[in-house]
Order: sequence, then structure tokens, then C-alpha cells
Amino acid sequence: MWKRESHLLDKKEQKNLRTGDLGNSNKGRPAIENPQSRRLFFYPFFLTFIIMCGTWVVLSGKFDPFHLSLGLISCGIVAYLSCDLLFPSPKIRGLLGQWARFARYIPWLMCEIIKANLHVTYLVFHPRMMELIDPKIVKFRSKLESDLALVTFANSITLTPGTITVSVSIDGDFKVHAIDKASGDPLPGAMEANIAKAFGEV
Amino acid sequence: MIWQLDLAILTLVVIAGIGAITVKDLLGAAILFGAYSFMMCLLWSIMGAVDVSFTEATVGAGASTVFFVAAVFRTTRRTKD
Amino acid sequence: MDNVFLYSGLYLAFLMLLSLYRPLFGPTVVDRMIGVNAIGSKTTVLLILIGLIFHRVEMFVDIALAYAMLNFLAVLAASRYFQKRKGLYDEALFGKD
Amino acid sequence: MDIIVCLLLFAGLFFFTGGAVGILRFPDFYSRLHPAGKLDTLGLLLALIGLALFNLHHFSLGTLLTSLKIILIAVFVFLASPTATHAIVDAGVRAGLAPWTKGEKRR
Amino acid sequence: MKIIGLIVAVLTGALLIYGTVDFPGWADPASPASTHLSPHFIEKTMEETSVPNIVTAVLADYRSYDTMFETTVIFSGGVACFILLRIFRRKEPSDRLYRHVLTGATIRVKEGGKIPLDSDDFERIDTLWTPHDLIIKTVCRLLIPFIQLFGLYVIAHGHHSPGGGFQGGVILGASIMLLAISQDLRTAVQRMREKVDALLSPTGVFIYAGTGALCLLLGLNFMDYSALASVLYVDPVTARSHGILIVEIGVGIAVMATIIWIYNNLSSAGKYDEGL
Repeated sequence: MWKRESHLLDKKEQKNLRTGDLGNSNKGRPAIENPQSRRLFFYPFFLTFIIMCGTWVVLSGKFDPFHLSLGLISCGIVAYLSCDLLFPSPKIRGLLGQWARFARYIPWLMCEIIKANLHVTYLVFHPRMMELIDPKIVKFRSKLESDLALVTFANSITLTPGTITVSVSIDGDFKVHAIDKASGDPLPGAMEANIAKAFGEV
Repeated sequence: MIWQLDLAILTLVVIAGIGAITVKDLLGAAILFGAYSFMMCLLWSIMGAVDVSFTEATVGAGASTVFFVAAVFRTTRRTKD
Repeated sequence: MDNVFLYSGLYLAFLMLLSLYRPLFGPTVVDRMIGVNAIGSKTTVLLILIGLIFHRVEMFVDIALAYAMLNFLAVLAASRYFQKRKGLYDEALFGKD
Repeated sequence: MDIIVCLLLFAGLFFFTGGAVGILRFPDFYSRLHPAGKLDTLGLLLALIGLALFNLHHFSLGTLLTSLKIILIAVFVFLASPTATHAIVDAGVRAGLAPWTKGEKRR
Repeated sequence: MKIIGLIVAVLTGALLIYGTVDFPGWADPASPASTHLSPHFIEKTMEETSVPNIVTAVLADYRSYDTMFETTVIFSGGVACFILLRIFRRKEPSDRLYRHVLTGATIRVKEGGKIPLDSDDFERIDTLWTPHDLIIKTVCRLLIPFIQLFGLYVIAHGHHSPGGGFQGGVILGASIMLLAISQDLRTAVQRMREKVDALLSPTGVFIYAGTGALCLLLGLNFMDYSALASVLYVDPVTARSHGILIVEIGVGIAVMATIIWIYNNLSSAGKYDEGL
């Protein structure tokens, strides 16, 4: 019933697709009839189901059997409908370690965000603001590989020092709008290194 | 019912509503209508009508704005008058 | 504490009035979108403040959550209009991006 | 406890003020997005954390879950807000708006 | 013309405001609404239906005829949109664009040209094509499951918190709309085909009306859910509560399918081909 889309796969698999190295991904569309791909379908389903159950407990706050069974049914429906959205590739090995490393990245990001916001607030309330700002567009190329790492990097750029991501290409070409010289220069810098560490792409 | 907030939000509703019908650009009008529905949602919740407020939040902010944008996408963008 | 929340709410309403300048008079449509997006994030906080004033937060949290989700959808749809309509699609066809 | 809540709430309101003033003051579309995208997100985060802390006054499982829900809103906005900002920038670029450079008049 | 419109609007507004003078005062305990109906609902709802949220009980139980026909109105809105907008003639656009999946090359097929039908190597892309937007696609992909779960939560907890079938249905529909906006219309239509929409939308209305008719068959009034007690093996009060839940699920299904249906017709101008 659910046909999988090739553009939902991550970039490495798309590259494999292009170079003809099909491997397990079976042309990007694992047919459900294939027993092996059914097993591959199972892990994302199960993982999505568990995540959804956690979310349901936070949302619901009712622990009588009636509501819990409703929750299990709902989680099953969502996992059936959308597990290929949450985990587009069936490979889930090393995912937990990745999440743990990602959790260590967040405090650093928060620190950066607060610094950046103080900077922008200073600019906003400065009476001669028009002379301080000097908007320009910076282009650079990132070394990050996977889709998620690129998106995290782009969103972190948007949240931190006076910079907004204008566009990202699938190969990692960034265009960034920086509001003044001081904020645009240090890119990609330490943030890219930190994200690379968080996603295990050192 | 908190009358101070009620008055403040009511003013905003009126401003957003007048803005939504005076703007010539239809896409701009659709976006302003979104802002108007935010204010309506706040107004309902201040009056204590939680269910109505929820309906306004889901339909007004989500569905109807998207429908308007989709309709503008398939027609012309400027009004004739 | 209720008074603090009440005056914070009034102040937020005042800030929404300031942000409403862009949707009303913004020179381009994209400016209007910025203003509405800013109003949306203030509305989320104001909803929870109202919930705390009424001492029924668990009800208003649901509204705020639905609100945060759907506001995002509206902004995406409005920006999608530009990507499609005034898009540089002819150049994209020939690979100039 | 109340003092911490008030501090967080006022910090959030301060950043919100920065956002609103910035939207009014900055010269062009791209630079207006900077306060709108960043200051509002941080203001919302701080204010929501403050309110979630206040909600924990009468500690029970119910209030804990409500606070978690408030935090969930903050997490959601943290994912969604940069994306919305990016989408608006993209719309501006495709609509053909030229960025403001130093020395021009404000528009 | 504008001045006439202004005069009409101002006059109507003045009449309406004049009409409000006759209203009972705000929260007046002697007004007709709060002397007969409201006290009954406020006092008896919990013991009659065991639903804490009075609004839900009033909407789906005491005044369920009203809500049933509201659902029907929404369904007929979807049908009207379908009949007005849908184009059945096979009218191809003059140019169609295809991308070769393996190489990423784009080809353009002129009108009357040979189209690589049903080939797995080619995928169709929009004529107003926008380049691959990585950020929006990835973030929406991560958020959609949570939005769907939230929609189901709102439907299931209509008894205890604000919300219910209508709101939950809109949220569920919005999640599919988000998929259509972040990727393209064809991806969303592949997940939720037109036939599925068109079937689910009357199914929801049918669940609602069928629950009512089942009560009639079991020997009580139409929409008196306490008749379901013998089917569900619970006492009549709990049966009313469960009946409300079943009805809400019906409303949710109908609203979700209708919202998606209207959006698909509206954004693709009835062609189901390329959308917003």
C-alpha cells in the first residue's frame, strides 16, 4: 500500500543508487513482498512505535487501561502510516550512540544561541544601528555528509550569530546571509566540527 | 474573563480585520486573515470558550489559511478594484 | 503572581500591536509573512499565560501545542507560493539553479 | 522560586521586545528576519521554561506532565522556527528581492 | 458603489448592535438559557454520561442530531468542491518534466511526445519545479508523525480536555497537507489516494449515523447511546461515554478525509497533477 519514495532516502543511498551500487536498498524501493525487506520494515516500525508511545504518555497523562489501550492503537496507526518518514533508511545500527552524542551538542548550542541573541539585541537597540550593520551573503562548502547533519547545521546557523541560511544544496553548498562582518567571517568554524563530532563524521 | 486583556485583544482583532479587507494584494489579505484568526482564537480563550478556541486555532491557523493560499495560487493575485 | 502574568500578557498584546505594523503596511508580501510569524510565536506564550491566570493550564497547553504546529504549516504554505509562482523555474530547467 | 520564574519570564519578554522593535527598525527584508527568527525563538524558550517551572509549584504527576508538554512546545518551536525562517528567506530570494547593502536608503 | 456598500454595512452593524440591547446581561442568572437548560447540563452530565467535559457531552450526546448534520455539511462541502473543480477529461499539460532517477538528468516531453510510462527509472516532477529543498523536506519528515499522534490524542481525549473529533480530524488532515506542501502533491496523493479520500469521508458520516441507527435497532431512541450497553457489555452510563467516543471517531475520519480532499482539488485545480 505504501510505496517508498527514493527521495526520502538519505544521500549516501542516493549516491549508491546513482553509481549503481544497489546493495540492500533494492533500487531505493524495498518491495514489501521481499522477506528480507519485510524484516527491514520491521525495525523502523518498532522504533517508531516506541518513540510514539513515549510521546503519548507525555501527552495523555491518563494511566487507566482504557486510555492506554487507545494509546497503543494510535501509536500502531501512526507507526504504520509514517515509520518510513521518521526512519527513511532501514539501517538503525548506531542510532542510540548518535542520539547520545547529539544530546551533548545541545548545551553548547544553547550557549551560542544566547550569545548570538545578545549580539542581535545590542544591534536592535543601538541608536546608530544603520551604520553598524553591513549585510552580505557568504558562500562556503561544508564537509558534512548525511542529510540530518546538514539540516542540523543549517538550522543551527539560522539560530546563531547574525546569520540565516539562504540555501543548502544536497552536496553541502551553503549560502548564508550575515548581518555584519563579525558574524559572517568565522563560518563554518567550530560549529561544523561540533556537528561532525555529534554525527560521527569526524 | 479578564477584561483588560479582553479589551486589548479586541482592539487587535478590529485592526487585523480592517487590515485584511483593505489590503489589495490577495495573498497579503490571506496572510492577514491568518493573523486575524490568531486574535480570534485568543479572544475565545480569554472568554473561557476553550473548545471554540481550539477549533479556531486548528481551522483558522492551519486549514483555512492554506486553502486561501491554494486558491490564490490558482487565480490572479490582484483584486480588480 | 497573577498580577505579574496579567501585566505580562498586556505587554505581550502591546508587542503584538507593534508587530502588526508589518502585516498592515509592509512594503512586500514577504514582510507581512515575517510579521505574522512573529505574532504567532507571541500568541503561543500568551495562550499559556491565559491558562495560568485561569488556573487551568492543562487545557490551554493543548491549544498552544496545536497552534505551534499549525502556524508552521501556514507559513510554509505561504512561502511555497513564491517558490512556485515567481520561481526562477526556467533557469532551473537548464541547470543554472 | 517565584523570583526565578519572574526572571525567566522577563528575560523572555525582553527578547520579545527586541524582536518587535527589530522588525520595525531594520532596513530591509533580509535583516528584518534576523530579529524575527532568532529573538522570538529564544524569548519563547525562556518564557516557556519560566512558565513550566511555575506550573511545578504544586508538584504532582499531573503538573509534571503538563510542564513536560510545555517543554514539548518549546522543542517543537525550536525545530520549526528556523525552518519557517529559512522558508521565508527562500521565498524572498525567489521573489527577486535584492539584499540591502550599506549606504542605501531603508525600504 | 463602494459608498452604497459602506452605508449598507454600517446600517446592518447598527441594527445588530441595537439588537444586542435586548439581550440578557452578561452571565445573568435569570436569563432563559441559564434557568432551564444550563443547570440541567451542568448538574446531570457527569452522572448521566460520565463525561467530564460538558461541551463534548452536549455536542455529541444531547444535541447529536445537530452535530450529525454538521458532519454531513462538511461532507457535502467536500463533494461540492469535487464536483465543481475536478477535471476528468484527460487533458495533459503541454510540457511535462521527468527526471531520470539514476543520473538526475531532467528531460522535457513536448505535447504529443512519447512519455516514459510507468518506468521506474523516471520520476515525474512539477512544471513549476522548485529545486530540492533539503531543510524543509527533512524537518517536515521528522515532524509529521508527531503531528499525527497529536491529532489522534485530541480525538481520543475529547472527554477530558478540549478538542474532539472535529479538531483532531483537522490536525490529521493538516499533517497530510504538510506532506503535500513540503514534498509535492503526488507524494501525498500516493499515500492518501483519491479513492481512499472519497471513501473515508462518507464512511465517517456513516459511522455517526450508523451508531444512531444501531440504537434505534436495539429498541431505544435514535442516538440514545445507552442502548449500546448490551453490545459493549458495560452499564448504560459507560455506554453513553463510549458511544460519544465512537461518534467522535466518525467525525474525525470524515473531517480528515474531507479536508485532504478539498485541499487536493483546490491546489491542483482539479487535475491531481501538480499542486502548491
